[in-house]
Amino acid sequence: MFSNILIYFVVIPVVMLGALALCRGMKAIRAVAVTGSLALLGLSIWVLCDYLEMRAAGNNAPMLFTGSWSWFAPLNINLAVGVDGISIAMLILSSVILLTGSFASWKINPLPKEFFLWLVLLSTGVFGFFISIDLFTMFMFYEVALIPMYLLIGVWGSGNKNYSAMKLTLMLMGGSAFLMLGLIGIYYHSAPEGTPLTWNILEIAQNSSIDMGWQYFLFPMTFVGFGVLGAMFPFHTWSPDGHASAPTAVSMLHAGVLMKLGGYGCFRVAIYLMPEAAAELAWIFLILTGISVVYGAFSACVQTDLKYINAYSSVSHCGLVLFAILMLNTTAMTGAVMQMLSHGLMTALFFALIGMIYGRTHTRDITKMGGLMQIMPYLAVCYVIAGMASLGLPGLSGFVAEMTIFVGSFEHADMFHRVFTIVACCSIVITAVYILRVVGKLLFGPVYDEHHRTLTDAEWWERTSTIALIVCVAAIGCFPNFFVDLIKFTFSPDIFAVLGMK
Amino acid sequence: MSITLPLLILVIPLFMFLLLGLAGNKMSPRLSGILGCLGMGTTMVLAYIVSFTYFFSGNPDFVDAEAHTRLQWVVFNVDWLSFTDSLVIRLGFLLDPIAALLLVVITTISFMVHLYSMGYMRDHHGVWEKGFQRFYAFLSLFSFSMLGLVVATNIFQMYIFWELVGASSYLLIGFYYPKPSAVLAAKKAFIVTRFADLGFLIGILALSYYTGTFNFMDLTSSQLVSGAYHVNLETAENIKNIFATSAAPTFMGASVLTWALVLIFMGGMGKSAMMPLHIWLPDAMEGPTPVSALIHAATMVVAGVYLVARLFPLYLMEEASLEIITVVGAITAFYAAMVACTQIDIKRVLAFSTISQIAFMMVSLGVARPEFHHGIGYMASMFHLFTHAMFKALLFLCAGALIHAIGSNDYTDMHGLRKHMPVTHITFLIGCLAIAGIIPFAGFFSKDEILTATMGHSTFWYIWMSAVAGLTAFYMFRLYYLIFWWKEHKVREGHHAPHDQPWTMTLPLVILAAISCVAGFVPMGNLVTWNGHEMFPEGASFITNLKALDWTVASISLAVAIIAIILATVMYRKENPLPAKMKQALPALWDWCYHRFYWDELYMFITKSIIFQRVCKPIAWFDRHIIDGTMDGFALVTNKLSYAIRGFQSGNTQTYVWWYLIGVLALGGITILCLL
Amino acid sequence: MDYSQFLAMKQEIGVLVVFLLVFLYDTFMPRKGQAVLPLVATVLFACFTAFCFVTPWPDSIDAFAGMYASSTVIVAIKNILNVGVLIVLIQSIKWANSETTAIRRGEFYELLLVTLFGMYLMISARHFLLFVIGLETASLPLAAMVAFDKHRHESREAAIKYILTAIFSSAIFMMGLSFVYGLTGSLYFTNIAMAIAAGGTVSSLLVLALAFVISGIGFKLSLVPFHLWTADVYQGAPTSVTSYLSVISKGAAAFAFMVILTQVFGAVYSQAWEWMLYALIILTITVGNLFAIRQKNLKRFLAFSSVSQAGYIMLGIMADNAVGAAALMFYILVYIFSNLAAFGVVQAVENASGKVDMDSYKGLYKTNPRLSFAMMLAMFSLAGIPPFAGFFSKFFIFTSAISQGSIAIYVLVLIALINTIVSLYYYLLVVKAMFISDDDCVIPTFRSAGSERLGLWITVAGIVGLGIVSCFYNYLLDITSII
Amino acid sequence: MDISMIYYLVPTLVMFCCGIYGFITRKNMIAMLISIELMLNAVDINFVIFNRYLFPGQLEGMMFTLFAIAIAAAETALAIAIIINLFRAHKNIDVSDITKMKF
Repeated sequence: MFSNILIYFVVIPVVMLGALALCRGMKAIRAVAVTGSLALLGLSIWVLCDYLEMRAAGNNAPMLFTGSWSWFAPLNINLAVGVDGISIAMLILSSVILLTGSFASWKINPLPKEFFLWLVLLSTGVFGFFISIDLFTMFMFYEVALIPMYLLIGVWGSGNKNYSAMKLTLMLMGGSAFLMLGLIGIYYHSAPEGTPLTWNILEIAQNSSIDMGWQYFLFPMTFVGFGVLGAMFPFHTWSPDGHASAPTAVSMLHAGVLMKLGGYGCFRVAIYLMPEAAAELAWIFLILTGISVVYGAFSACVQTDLKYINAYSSVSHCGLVLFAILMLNTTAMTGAVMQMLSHGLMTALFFALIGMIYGRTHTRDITKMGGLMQIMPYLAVCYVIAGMASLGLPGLSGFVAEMTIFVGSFEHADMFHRVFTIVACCSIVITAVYILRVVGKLLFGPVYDEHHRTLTDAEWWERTSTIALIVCVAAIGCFPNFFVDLIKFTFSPDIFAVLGMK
Repeated sequence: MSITLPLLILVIPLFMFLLLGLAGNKMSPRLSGILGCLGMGTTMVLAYIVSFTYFFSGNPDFVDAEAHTRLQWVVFNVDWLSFTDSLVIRLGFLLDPIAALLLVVITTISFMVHLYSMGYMRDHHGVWEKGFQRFYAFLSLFSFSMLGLVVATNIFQMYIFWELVGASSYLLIGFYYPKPSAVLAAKKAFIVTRFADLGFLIGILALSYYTGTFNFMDLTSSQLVSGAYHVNLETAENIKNIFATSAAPTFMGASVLTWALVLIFMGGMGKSAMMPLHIWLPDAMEGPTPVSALIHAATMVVAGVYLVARLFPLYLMEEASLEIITVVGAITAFYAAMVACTQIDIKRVLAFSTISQIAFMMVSLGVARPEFHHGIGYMASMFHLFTHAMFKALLFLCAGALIHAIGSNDYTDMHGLRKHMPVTHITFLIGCLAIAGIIPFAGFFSKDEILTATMGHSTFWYIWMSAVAGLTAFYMFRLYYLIFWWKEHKVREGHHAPHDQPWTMTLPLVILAAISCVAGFVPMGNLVTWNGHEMFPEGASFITNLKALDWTVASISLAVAIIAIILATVMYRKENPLPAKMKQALPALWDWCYHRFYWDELYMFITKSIIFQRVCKPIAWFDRHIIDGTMDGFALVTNKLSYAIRGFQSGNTQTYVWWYLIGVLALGGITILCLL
Repeated sequence: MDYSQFLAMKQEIGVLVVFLLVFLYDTFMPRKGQAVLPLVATVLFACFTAFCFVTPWPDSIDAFAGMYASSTVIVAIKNILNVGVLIVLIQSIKWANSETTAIRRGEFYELLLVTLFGMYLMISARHFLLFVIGLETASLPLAAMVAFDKHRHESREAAIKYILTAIFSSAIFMMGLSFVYGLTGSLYFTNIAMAIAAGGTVSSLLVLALAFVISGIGFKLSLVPFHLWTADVYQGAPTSVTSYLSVISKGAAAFAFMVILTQVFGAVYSQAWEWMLYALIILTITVGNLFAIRQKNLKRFLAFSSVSQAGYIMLGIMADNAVGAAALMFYILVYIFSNLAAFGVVQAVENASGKVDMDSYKGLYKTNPRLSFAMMLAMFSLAGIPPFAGFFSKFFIFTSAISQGSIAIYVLVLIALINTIVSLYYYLLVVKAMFISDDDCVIPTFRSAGSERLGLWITVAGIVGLGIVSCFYNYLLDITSII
Repeated sequence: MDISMIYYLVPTLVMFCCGIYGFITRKNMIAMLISIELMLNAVDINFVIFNRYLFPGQLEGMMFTLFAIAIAAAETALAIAIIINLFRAHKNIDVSDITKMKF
């Protein structure tokens, strides 16, 4: 079992949990957090290199590094792991954000130890989710990732934190209730007559024998289940409140990684396993996600709380992810994954910056701030960069992702898809509106509050955190083909054919 | 040609951007300024080398000497982002006549502006403007983006750099970010152009979906087969078939191609400030004046024209789209000229003048047809782009010098400066003459070609555009007189008299003025044509343009210009009540012109009152109260229900037993009923 | 008569032996030695539990002309209950030695062991006479235990409510049995089952009898609407008794319920009791949750929580197959650990400060971090949050229910799942009070007794380990699939 | 003499219902206990009747009745003990007064 490299994505966080539990003092905690997340980052890069090497050597399996160990044998539940390009991309994303999140919470107060314990527990879930190819373990890790949010927001949050934390947790758990039903349904209906039932995604996909009638029932279940976490309209309302109340690192991880669980799950479970139903029912969800995209952007235009703006922007951007997935073609799906990466990084950057600004000015209301560019130029410049990434400036990640999605979406020639594609395209304008509105009010213009003049610019750990994220954002934006190649294999036609997708 | 030089043209500005952007505040302003100028200077030299090699070396890669045809040459083209096997965004370097021409224009103006800014961006005591390094970094970024745009090998590369120039424009307009008006102007510029880009993007998507390619050379090939560029015949046939068959379906009465082209033109309208998307450009004057000269007069704003020129063969396939371009251009030209006559802020006048002149170029493209003088409109448009860049940059830089000296943008604060600032005066006059179209200044030739082309297409538009040309001469000289003549300037107590600026500022003026004087003689017809075919196969020299003039058109336009100038002289040379009378005679017209026909107010109404108040706010409200309210409602209902049923647990044992009994009987009873 | 048949009743006899030893100790030991009685009882019971584990588990035995049966599964469920009882005993040591209780502490252990004996009979019974004897043996002494704090009004009131409703329910239950007897002519499970199967159509009287029987056991399981005593009794009874009542009594009843429904009435599954159970499950889960939301007293809160948990347990019966049985047993096992962890904390806090209302738990993490942590794990496990055992048990019970396959069952599971959100809400309320509330805690920092801590350590270990370590569930599924 | 089973069953049913009625309406706990006895006795008679009329060849019903009587006695004894305990403190055994814990 421990010869499989992927297992260490769970082992390292678990070891971190143990180490944190034994830690005394802030320094030790930081050391553990940073060492651990560096180890995870290193591990994911190692896996990436190995993966590329194996693919280059002509390994055409849908998943690499697969391993499966019996867990609840009578129920056919295994601890099955395996990764493809998408999972690796997500793993890298997660480890980058965990690392930067650790830096961003360098001075977390109170109860630093507990904070990191929960944070690491959350990331255990995240990593476990991305490496799992067994529906049960996947679901388990999914829920592991959700619940620490409650305490992280509740204890370390701000504002109306009780309400937000509860709402977030309950809504996400509500989603996972549908999801659980969907998954169990898939389990019972996926195996052809005479073969043992299985939870293994690859086997289910290869069997591809879920009855169409059941697909009509199970696809919406799983899609909505994951869609809630992906902030799909109308199940997105946990997001603004949740993000607004969450502490910095939690917002980062949540918007950056956790919301990606939704998109990833929608693809990996709902669409991967039930492509026929996806093709039939996509239109319903296209309408919903199409609404998400525009609606989130419009809502963001009138918010005054920085985090609300960003949360609505996340609704819009994550809506685009689901939107693209539902287009069911290689290009759009590639774009969806790119968008996940891109949104993950830039929104983490946003939340990190908002946290840093909030830590200084103690307000997030843009009408109560102004001219921060003169006071904290470093943070302000980073904010502008994040904004530019968000509104899709070429050279940063957002552009690449959005363009891939639009090109992919445009491959559908019928009127319905056309209209929704164009509606989605409109979001780039609205995004520009709200991003520039914030930038203009918050960073530019005269200094609003003279007391702010005494504030300091970023500390070194804050710089580390933001620079790392900016570098990643720019890396995706400048060298997109590397990532596209990484991802694309999963969507390549022969894999689609194997999986019975068109 | 080796890859090195072209690559360096792109890399140096990018490197300068990164260097100055990241390390700028560690170095002194002077050092960063010098570095910026050096970088841009080098780029300029390289661009000259590349362009001149392209035009004049006679290299068989670039020119087919026998057919008297210039060729398109892809220096390099690397995959950047592959969507599908065929749809790939490549970053490359396409060298063809218009690209080479624009390389020269951009690097020249950019270098001038770099140099000029060394003087402009510091006050009278020699203190550098705050953020000087940043300014240079952004200038470099802009230059990089603009250069990338013009050498794009495919439409998506163009779109990428198109966005980048938009962003650098945003950053530069908002350079004085503590000033709210600058921030607003920057925002406006970005959003308006972004909106236009939406059309551009959808156009690209539609076009590429049907043709399966982004490549300019492929896209335009079908019309160029009969021309002279070396095109792949198979691709050309293929593209032609696509448009004839799969892309033929119509939507709302127009074919896919028409839609795509119109949408792409919409992008061009945004960048080139065509009506009704022009509103950002006058506001963009909030940026430092050198920026206005570089971006909002000479280079970025002509990107729309360049885009149409780039895809001109495609537009030829759908003449309806060209008609649209003509109409939009003509109306814009007239509108902008009208408005320019009434503005007080000298930069605004120049801005509207720019809009008007770009509209000229658009009209020129719109009326260009291959059958008329080898598509002279196309050549004229590019020619005008070139000359306009020179003299408009000159005018803007002069305006900058004036503003720097006076400290105000309004001519009401200037008046009678000719003696105090002789160099500025002379160069400004040259600029005015050039734009008014007085022989032999640059504008004369290019405008004349445009009018010729227009006449070849339609008499109505010819008359219309001639009138606009007259207006141009009028408002430019109005401006000239109001700045340099009108009443004598009195030096107030304790103030220095305004004087000419340091050499870093005057040198560019002189150079540009010189270019404006002679640029008209460049035999553009042999350099830039729509299909690369030389107009004068017998060879060209500096008098070719003179010789080729259509003197009927030329004399009419000269006459119109001179009349307009005389009129301006009468009205504005000396302080007199004539202008005030004019104003009173036509109050409504003056008012509308002065308020730019209330476009801004209309836009404000649409964005603020309709989109913001009637769309965004209701949506946000809906989200918070209806959607979120529903979610909270679930919780509330659960809670209420919990209260409602609490009597169930009354605490009385007999009630418990009652419920027990009811439960048992219901359980049994209902099941029995169901079984029956 | 073959007296060797008594050997089949190893567990029952073992309990009786422990009971006798405790009784003798209680009766004859002088006052000085009485103080260690709880310890002695606990150790004795621990030995007995260990003995039960190590003696060979029979495959399948009948005794007393088929009135009594034992099998691996039955031994397993008894062992599970034993473990639960052991934890209850460990946790109650401090309480038993407390001032007010000390004088009567022996009775607590004796009554408890007797009820356990009754539950064993319920589980093993294959004849309704034996079953009724077991049922009554299990419930009557409980009334005395509920009334244990006889000077406290709540305790008295709880006892009154319990005994009155219990007698009523047993009257109804026996009425149902009389109908069954009249219809089938036998009280043997197998004979009844055969008679019903042979009868073909389902008579109305049988349905009514079934409803009566279900209500009788539903009362023990506190299924809605037979649950109304639960909250009052749980709240009024001494905490040790409550914890015993909530897990052991419920666990035994659930298993017995499954045996009766599947083995006796198995033939009328789809005609009759599937739908009855369907309705009961929905009612139980929903009403339990709705009541739990508002509770301020933690014991009352846990009472309603256990009501809704009972609904989930019933899902295992809905499955009507081996997977369901295994899931049910596993659920009981996990539920024992989770609920006892919660009660352990409540008890520790109550013993130290006398507080049982949720408001006093506000900010508990600041004063007693470990206790709050244990409580949180218990809440998460009850709510079904991974990686704690509760998640696995819930998942398995849902999986098993769905294995039955009809659309209706999907709807049922969906309703149950939606209810988990409501339950998560109120479990999180406890977590919120302890961790998030900024108020200063009224409960001072204290060091809980060794026994309490031992109990909590065991339960927490169970919460963390039972799910992740798959052998428990695998074993249960293994043995259930044999029958 | 040939008395049909129904002549026994109707009275037991009436007895049972009376018991239930009494249990639900009597406020005095002792009266409630008496009602319970009615119910239990109805059950006992039922068993005996069924055994006697339907399955005369065996004794299961009779045996059950014997045990049921014993159980009923035990139940009543315990209930009375608890009621007495309550009475000592309350001087009142009205069931509708014992409602301190509710909701």
